[in-house]
Amino acid sequence: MVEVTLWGSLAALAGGKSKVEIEAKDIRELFRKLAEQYPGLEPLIEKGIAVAIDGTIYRDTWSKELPQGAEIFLLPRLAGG
Amino acid sequence: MNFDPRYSGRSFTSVGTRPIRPDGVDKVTGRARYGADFNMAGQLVGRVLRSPHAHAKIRKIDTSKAEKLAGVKAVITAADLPDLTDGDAAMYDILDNCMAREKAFYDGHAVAAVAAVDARTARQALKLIEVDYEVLPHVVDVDEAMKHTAPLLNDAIFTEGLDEKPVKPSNVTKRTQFGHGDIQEGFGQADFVVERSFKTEQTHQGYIEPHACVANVSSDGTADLWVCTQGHFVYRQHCAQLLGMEASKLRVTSSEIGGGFGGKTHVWAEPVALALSRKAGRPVKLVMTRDEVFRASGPTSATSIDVRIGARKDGTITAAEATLRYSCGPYAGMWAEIGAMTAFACYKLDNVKTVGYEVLVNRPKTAAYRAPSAPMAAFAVESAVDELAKEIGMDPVDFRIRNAAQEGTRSSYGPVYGPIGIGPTLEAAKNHPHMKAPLGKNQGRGMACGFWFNFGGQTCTDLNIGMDGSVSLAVGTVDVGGSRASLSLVAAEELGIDYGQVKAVVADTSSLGYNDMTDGSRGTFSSSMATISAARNAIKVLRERAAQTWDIPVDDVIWEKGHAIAKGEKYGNLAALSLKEIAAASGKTGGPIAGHSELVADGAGVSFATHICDIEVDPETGSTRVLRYTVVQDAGKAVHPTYVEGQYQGGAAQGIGWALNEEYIYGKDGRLQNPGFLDYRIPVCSDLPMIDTQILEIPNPNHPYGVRGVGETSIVPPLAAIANAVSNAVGVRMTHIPMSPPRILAAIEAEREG
Amino acid sequence: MRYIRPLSIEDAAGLLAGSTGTAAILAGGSDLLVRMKGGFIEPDLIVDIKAIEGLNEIRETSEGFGIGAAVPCAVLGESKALKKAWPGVVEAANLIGSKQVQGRCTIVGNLCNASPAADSVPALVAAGAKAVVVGPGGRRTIAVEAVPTGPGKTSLAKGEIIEAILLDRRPPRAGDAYLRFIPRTEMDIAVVSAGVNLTLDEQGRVKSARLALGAVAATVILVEEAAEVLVGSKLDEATLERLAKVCSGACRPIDDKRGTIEFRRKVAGVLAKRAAIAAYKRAGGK
Amino acid sequence: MAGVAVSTTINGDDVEYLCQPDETLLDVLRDRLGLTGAKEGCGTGDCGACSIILDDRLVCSCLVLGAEAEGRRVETIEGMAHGDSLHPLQQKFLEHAALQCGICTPGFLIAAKDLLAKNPDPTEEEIRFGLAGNLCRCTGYDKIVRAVQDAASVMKGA
Repeated sequence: MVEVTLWGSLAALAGGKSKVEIEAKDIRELFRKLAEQYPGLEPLIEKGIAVAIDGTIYRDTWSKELPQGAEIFLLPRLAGG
Repeated sequence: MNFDPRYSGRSFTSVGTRPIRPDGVDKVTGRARYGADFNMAGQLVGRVLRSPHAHAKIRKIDTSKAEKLAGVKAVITAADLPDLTDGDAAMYDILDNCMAREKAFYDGHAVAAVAAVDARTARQALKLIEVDYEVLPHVVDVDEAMKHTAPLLNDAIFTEGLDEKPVKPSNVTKRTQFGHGDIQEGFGQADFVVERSFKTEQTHQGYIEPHACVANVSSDGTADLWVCTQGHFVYRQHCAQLLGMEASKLRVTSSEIGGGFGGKTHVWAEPVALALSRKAGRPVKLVMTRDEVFRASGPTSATSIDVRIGARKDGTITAAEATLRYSCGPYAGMWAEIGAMTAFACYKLDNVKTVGYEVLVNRPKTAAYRAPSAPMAAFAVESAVDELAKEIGMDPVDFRIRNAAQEGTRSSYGPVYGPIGIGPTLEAAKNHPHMKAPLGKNQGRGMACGFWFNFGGQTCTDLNIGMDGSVSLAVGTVDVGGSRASLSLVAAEELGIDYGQVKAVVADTSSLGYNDMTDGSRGTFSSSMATISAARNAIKVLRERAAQTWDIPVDDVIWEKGHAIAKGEKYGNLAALSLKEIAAASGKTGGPIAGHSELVADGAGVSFATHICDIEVDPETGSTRVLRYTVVQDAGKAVHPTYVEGQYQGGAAQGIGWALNEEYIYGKDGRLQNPGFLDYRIPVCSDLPMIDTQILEIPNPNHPYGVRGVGETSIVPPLAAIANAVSNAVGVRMTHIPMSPPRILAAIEAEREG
Repeated sequence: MRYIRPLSIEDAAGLLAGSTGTAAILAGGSDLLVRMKGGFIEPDLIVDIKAIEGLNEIRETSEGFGIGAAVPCAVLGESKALKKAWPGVVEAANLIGSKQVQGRCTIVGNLCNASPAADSVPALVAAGAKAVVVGPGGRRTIAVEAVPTGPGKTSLAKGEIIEAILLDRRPPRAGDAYLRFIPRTEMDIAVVSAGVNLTLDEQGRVKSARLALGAVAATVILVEEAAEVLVGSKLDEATLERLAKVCSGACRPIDDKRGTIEFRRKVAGVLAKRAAIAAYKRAGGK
Repeated sequence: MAGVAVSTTINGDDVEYLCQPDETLLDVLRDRLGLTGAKEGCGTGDCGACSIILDDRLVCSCLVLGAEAEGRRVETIEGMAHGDSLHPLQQKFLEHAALQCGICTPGFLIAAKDLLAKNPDPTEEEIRFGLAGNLCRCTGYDKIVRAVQDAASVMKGA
């Protein structure tokens, strides 16, 4: 079980919750279960969401494991120059 | 793949030196080929017809007269492109921007295009295309566009992210929010509160090379595209998707690129060129004019920002809040969102809240511009921070040091920071001789901090060792400012050979796996990671070949300083084999030697900078002069320090132009008044002093060498640093960027008259 | 479209007079080619006047200077005699565009382009310069301020060409100066500009004065009231304040992408003062 | 529209071409003669990327008609190095990393060459004003100015 923090706008789509508990071992499972439990999040997950694990941001790495007790933070995927 | 990207703290031989770049000689002799320097036999000239209206319904387009003109080989409108109406909304928007389908949304929006035998015929053909417009009311100002009474750009858009689903359509596409803590409580603890509103005008990346491409579509469905781009793989995907082609049948070659700064991360005319070529059955060259670049590529947002910050008497910030409204052009974007994330990223805050609004206006589609959205937010926040320091009576540097984020701080956008450089850049600025230099009459000093995330992303690199022992490195991230030199250094470092033995090239989309764009300061960070990985894979092969030559187990072979060495006393009489020797025998030991790498470069370390500047203001005219400028920034590890300095200086110069003179000026008719370098005033050589740099190296723990991206952060602090300097020089807080002479003079006069 | 390079001014005038479509004179081309590039003009005939004898010369005579219509502004800056006599005119001409543009642009072109913001024109008007006009009706000499009649419009008739600009010989104790305001340090069009030409008496009082302002009305304006303020003074503080007021008052500017009405009014006064001081010093005033 | 026949000298070579009366020298160089070292950044004389030297005068080739080159001497970036030996300015631009994207570089080199020909020992301010007609968006000009200063000192010593 990991605790996932959602940024402001995501929280609105997850029924106003800014923190959710998910049973997931890696990023792929996290996305799948988030989409199941909070269908409002699905389109955003499809478009791409970044996951910060203990402060390090991962963009495309489904296989990245979510260590127990790690701080998991969901962020929008950004554009850069 | 068992590649370990963690920082190892090693010492370096090649990395950190300053050799001449591999593409240098071609660039100083005029031989380097940019977007417009490529031609094909039988090529046609493509040109685009653009809307003169800021907002108009396209009732009908009659191209028949143009088609009949001798020498015209193809004319296209949106009707010739796939109808993505019910498909992916983002792709629909990209294509609609390339060629307007139902409405022209801004002055310069493409409505038709021709391919003809020469430029003169193409120009004439454009004049023969008849477009029946129904001109609609328009809005270009971000605050005006948010009003309920504003003309609507798109009546299918309802603001996302509101607590209650809106019942009426709006120009605001989305509301986003970031932060933590309780700001009401935080402001309750404050002894001082500063609240201010700011505006910034729209600016353009101002790359000197206009967009240019040559498209060649064959009747068998294969195609080639030569183009100046920051990301040829992304261009391939987009063009293929927009035109219904197979990606692998479209080969995109990235030319040398004459500047991008984010502006060449989006497709503009490339799908049009491909469509023209497909219709004409001949190659088509399409080069934008400077006027078209300003009117119809992707400038940055115009913004309107409110900031409120509270602090205790001891200088501790107790609460910070910002509302940010960013223009997106006619299509949904995430520009205010990025502004909202970056606004307070430099500070350690218990209570912080930022809200962003994405606003549609009748201006060209907003594109990324170097640390997109961050400079405007930093301008507002860092101006307010200066004001607050003044109210408390603290030195602005000390005030920032007291509140600076550090390792373990929860960032204002969410995650907790690892090792970061904001504190060290501030300490370095505090101790810099610039801070102590005397100032004269009408002169002011300002400083400010800036933050950018930095990206990683998908990266693929090939390293091939020739039989003569020379190494060719094929990378897929476009070189915008010297990365071929940096990546050659990395390959040389890893292999233990001379820099001169390595030749780096940017490979086309058919020669290498997918790469994300060179954006988000990721080029050197990501491709160096992939290069290290590829080199390590090559070393594994080199060791195997040496083991085979010696007929000993590969585990007994180590790689050191460019040589395979048999480890252990029992091999005492075996002379080390050089890379060159192993390469020479490769044909007999198993064939070519290469190392490949495909990875997602995660863990880009965030970047911070602190800038200091001195400005003199002529109080009678509002004219400004930049007297001195200093950049302090964390690079993690500077691979090629000269090019790192170049990034610092270039970003600062762009920021100076933005702060003082650059802006999109629209007339009442919604037309852009200054689509040229004459009146869109980027800094010229005589406008600037030398720009001093100080590189700090706080290693990124997620890169083997500690590298962080360095390209973008340098444009974040200048708006604020200069605004603080001008405000200090004239004694009036400047709240509107650019601080052009008329604005400064008006502010001085208003203050004088009370 | 035709491109013709006549060898005499009469031939050039004849070609222009006889043209049926749009005809354009090409000297430096720094305005013409920009307008062609932007599609604002598509000439049927381009008459390149650079091969015409004498048009590439600066002539110094007992009466003063004659600057040929094809002399690039860079050459003005290289003429020591002209620079000594009319430093304000030369500095104005040398402010047009970049070094690259300097190698091509001409003061006659600058005058005939008829922009109210033309850099060399206020200095020429202040200098009392004259234009030699050649046309089907022969040769006539007119004051430079009579040439532009509005933005992009001149008083020249079809077939008329300006052959040269004439500047008087300088009396003792004379000086001129030109200043413009631009947002950057180079490469901009003047937002406001001022040219001042003064002669002093033996006591250092202003004996005669001409002051012209640019970019503050439809054409460059000669501010006659400014001359009245200056004459008889030694440019004391009160005179300069009056001068600034008079000049600000003489402006009839517009708001545009380069500046506001208020800004132009205010800065016109500031530049008039500063240019007057510079001209006064050059004339030997203390 | 009748073409104009032009005989001229480019980088010391006699060259003949036919061009349209409204065609710029820049277009002739790039599209007819394959000399793509001069770049079009604006086409209006504001950026200097198309700088060439025409009879010892620095000009923007976008503001010159191809027809005007008749009987004149044109120098472009392609003629700046002698064989494989670079001009000191080219060498110093490389050493100082005075280019990032490099699109403005040919124009800067030509303008700097003209500047040093007229003023072999320029001050920093003279360099900055002398090169104000050339826009660079990457470097902030710092390393360009230093490269020109360094080249000037090398060329004086030579």
